[in-house]
Amino acid sequence: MILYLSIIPLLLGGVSLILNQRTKITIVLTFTSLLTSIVILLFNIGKNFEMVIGNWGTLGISIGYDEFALPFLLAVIVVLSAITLNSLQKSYDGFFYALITLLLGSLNAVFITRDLFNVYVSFELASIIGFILIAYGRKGKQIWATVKYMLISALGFNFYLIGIGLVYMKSGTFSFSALDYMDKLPAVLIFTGLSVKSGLFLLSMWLPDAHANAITEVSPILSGLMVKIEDYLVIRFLQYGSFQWLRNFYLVIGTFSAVAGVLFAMNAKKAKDVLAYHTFSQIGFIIAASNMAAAWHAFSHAVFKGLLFMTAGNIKERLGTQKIQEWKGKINIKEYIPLLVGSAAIMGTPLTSGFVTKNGIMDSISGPAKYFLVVASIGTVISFSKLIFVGVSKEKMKLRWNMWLAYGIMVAAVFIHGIIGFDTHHTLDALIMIATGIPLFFMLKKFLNPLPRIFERLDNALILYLLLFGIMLTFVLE
Amino acid sequence: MNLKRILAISIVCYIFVLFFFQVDFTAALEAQSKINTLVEKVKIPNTVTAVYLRSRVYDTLFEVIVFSVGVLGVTIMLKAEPRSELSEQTIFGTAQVYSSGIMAISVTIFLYVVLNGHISPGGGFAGGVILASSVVLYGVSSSFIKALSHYEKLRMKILENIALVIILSLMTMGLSFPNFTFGLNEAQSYGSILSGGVIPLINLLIGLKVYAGAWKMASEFVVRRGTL
Amino acid sequence: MISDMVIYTSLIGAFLGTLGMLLTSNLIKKILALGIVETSVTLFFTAISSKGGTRAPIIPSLPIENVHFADPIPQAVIITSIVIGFAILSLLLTFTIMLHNRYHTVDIDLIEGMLEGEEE
Amino acid sequence: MLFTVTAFSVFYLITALSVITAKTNFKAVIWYGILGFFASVIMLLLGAPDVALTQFTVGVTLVILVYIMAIKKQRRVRIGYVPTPHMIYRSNNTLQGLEWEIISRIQVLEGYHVESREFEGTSQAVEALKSGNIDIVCGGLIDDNVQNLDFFEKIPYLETVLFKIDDREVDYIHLKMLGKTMEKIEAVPSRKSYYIFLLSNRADDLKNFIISDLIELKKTGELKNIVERYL
Repeated sequence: MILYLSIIPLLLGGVSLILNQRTKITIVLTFTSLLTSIVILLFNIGKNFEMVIGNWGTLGISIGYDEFALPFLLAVIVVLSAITLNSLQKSYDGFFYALITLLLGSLNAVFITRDLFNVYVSFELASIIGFILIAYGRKGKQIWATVKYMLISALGFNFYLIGIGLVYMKSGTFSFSALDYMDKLPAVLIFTGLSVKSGLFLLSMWLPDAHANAITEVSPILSGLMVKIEDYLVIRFLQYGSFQWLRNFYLVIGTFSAVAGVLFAMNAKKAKDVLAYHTFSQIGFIIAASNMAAAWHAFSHAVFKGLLFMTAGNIKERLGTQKIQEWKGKINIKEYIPLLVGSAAIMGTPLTSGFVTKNGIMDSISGPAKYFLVVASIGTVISFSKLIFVGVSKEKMKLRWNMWLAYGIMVAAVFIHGIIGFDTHHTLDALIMIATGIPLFFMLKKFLNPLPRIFERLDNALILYLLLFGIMLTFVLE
Repeated sequence: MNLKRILAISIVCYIFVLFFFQVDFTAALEAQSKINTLVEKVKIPNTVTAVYLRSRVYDTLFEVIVFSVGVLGVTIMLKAEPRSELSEQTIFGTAQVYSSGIMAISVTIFLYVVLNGHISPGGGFAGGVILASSVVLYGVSSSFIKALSHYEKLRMKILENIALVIILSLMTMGLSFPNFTFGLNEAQSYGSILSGGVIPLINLLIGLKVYAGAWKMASEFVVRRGTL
Repeated sequence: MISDMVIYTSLIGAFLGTLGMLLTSNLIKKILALGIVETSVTLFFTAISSKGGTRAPIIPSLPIENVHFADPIPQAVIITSIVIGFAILSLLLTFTIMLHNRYHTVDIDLIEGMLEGEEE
Repeated sequence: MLFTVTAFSVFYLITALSVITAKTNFKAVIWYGILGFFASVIMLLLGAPDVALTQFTVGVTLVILVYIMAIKKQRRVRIGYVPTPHMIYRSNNTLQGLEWEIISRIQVLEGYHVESREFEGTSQAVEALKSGNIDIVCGGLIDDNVQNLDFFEKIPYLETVLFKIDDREVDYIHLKMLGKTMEKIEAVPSRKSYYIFLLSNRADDLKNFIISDLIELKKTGELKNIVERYL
């Protein structure tokens, strides 16, 4: 039953690939596959099982479902439905919707699979769709961002393949359960191989370029869903024996990424750049904790970052610029509210989803890392003050129904999640953080200038990635 | 610049030196029992095909879709790019004769590799790529316009689409019903072409699909960049 | 023994490919170097499959002989990965053509220099 | 067996080294093809004929693709023109004129190689356009001269006024030419029209380029300068 979560969207996506001249049919197929995914997911909530497709034993592919997959599967459905709604009435062709349907299938497949090679295949399908979507606008910058992404990630995936080859050599199966008896080397190869797409600072420096330059509908997918695959896999693999020793490493690199991402984001001037750098920081939070709370933070991050990217993209399309300076006084109230809700959620304001999940992460971390994460949270408030105090214009603007619905789904998800999980014992901390952050923003405003983007060049990004890989390998030596 | 090179070389050397001392070669692989199970369940000689199209068909489903997305991506991305001129291609008589010969041979090889994919080495993907590359070579060295026209003449686009739909549905059937083989296995003797059940059919369709896709991809490249 | 040697060969091949990707600024040569890494990984998997024996896993007649067959699973799996690699390399070449049409060069330093001057 | 595999492994590594140290793209591609061959031979020896076959065929196809990609062939633009004073004409073996100034910007801005061909009359030029021998026709063509033809694109670039002489309509340039030969003409301005370029349907990229370039020329006022220089 759970298998159809990926098979149905893949089949319908294959049909839409063929009918890519008929946009309406492909839109209907996209919504059909979203609906079937919701229904199948509802039937499976609360279950916990693992099985092999077609009784093949160790020769086949095993799939399964448990509570860790739920936040990610939910995030896929929420973000993709909002994106598809937002893209209606713009000039997208059928190929775009076919790609969205296939993306749904491949993401669902990653989150239900328990087979190392199947992870590679479905992840690769998702990334190929991502490559094409980034370059969809056919501008020079977008194409270069894609090429950078492709070269680095293809190299990383070859390391991953070497890693799972070692696993197979030792155990004779590709199933996840083989990871229990492995030594340290395959674990390092698997982690670094996948982490090119994780969105961690130093490991995936292609990210700001790709996320900031992609078109409106694609940035939420990249930031909300594509980077979450690796987060899911990190959390999943930590359940197996040979990955346990990596937990401290995750804590260090996650905290570093959280702080460094905020530092870059505070100084950025363009709206989408700010959001792209904040992906580094929020993924840092997730990787640092790597537990159930982190999984739910991945869900809430997917929703509010998707909302922010979508709103910023729509404003950019309307005004023709993404410099926050030039947005002053031109933003309509109907665009300002989603922007405000998203910013409130990422800052961790009470009653929003960000508050709930960030507190979950903070509770599960102890030691010096906690202080760095608090600093990162205050930095988040500082950098989002730029977007909050942007000024609203009085002009009237008509928002189309599909955009209403797209914003509505995401805003509702933010608030429902926030109200269900609301808990009073951290409210004061959150309010203090916001209260210190906003005055700090007005004090520091003059000193904030974009930092050099030297790390984001292709060669430098590759060298940084390999450098971190080398450092990790050093830890393998006893 | 120089510093970067030195840094790059030293890091990569460091990583791979560490690799060599870490790789553990003690393997516990026993292929015999796997082969026994595969032959017993699928009843075809080529166990690689048995894994590829039966026990791990879920991976192959993704592979087919990745290939289709790749081909369509290449086509759609290159649509707005400037075209190169094809009409003034210098044709050498010898090259034309030889490449026509290669064409004829490669069609035969295509059919052999694809239809015998479950008995001898081969399969849909290899066969399709063989045919496509020989057609591209023919077009590049002889007459590209002639090679281009066969795509329309044979209605390859429709054929390709039908092939994709049938492949996907057959694979879904195989995933949903583990014993789905059209019941031909039992009637035929071990090792004959029809003993594969649906496997030769899937191989043939994948071959057609891959041929059409690879040819489309290569022809888009040639149209943009010019022939030899 | 044979497979151990090929494992070493494939690792050195991957090493050379990675170096090649870092040391050139020509996009086409970077793509070819990536192709070397991919081919080496393919070799690595075939080497793994031949750990138990080097007889091709094709059984022509039914009572299965007890010889050392190679493992069919890594072979089947790596065919999938070859196809995916092929799709990725051809997409990369497509994007190279598009970049060349826009910037008239395949040198990444020049392209990155031009992009930095470009606004929005 | 061991010796053979060792030998091919060494060859494999040598070719890999040759690919990354090759001086030109061409040599790198050739070495890459040989690398794929050695890899598939090793696979064959290790008992993986399926993988060897797939690797070999994919290698060949990739080599062909890269080979096509690496050969730099420039776009060629062939212009057919009907010699017209002020618009496009040959003097001292170089082309000059208003239309030439606009079209030759392709050469400078896009790096295309421009070839020109002379035609006696408009109908011959249109015929050549139809058969695909040229990409652009120019030479004082007016919107009304060519109609009911669907194998080309018209790009209007300059507004003009048609004059009526007796029972036929003449445009400004031809009126000027007539003015040199005849003593006295009675020309009555009748209606507005456009000077156009005719573009082959197959040249989408040229069309986009010329239209965007014309908009830019109009915006910067350069078009006015060019027109004033020649008319």
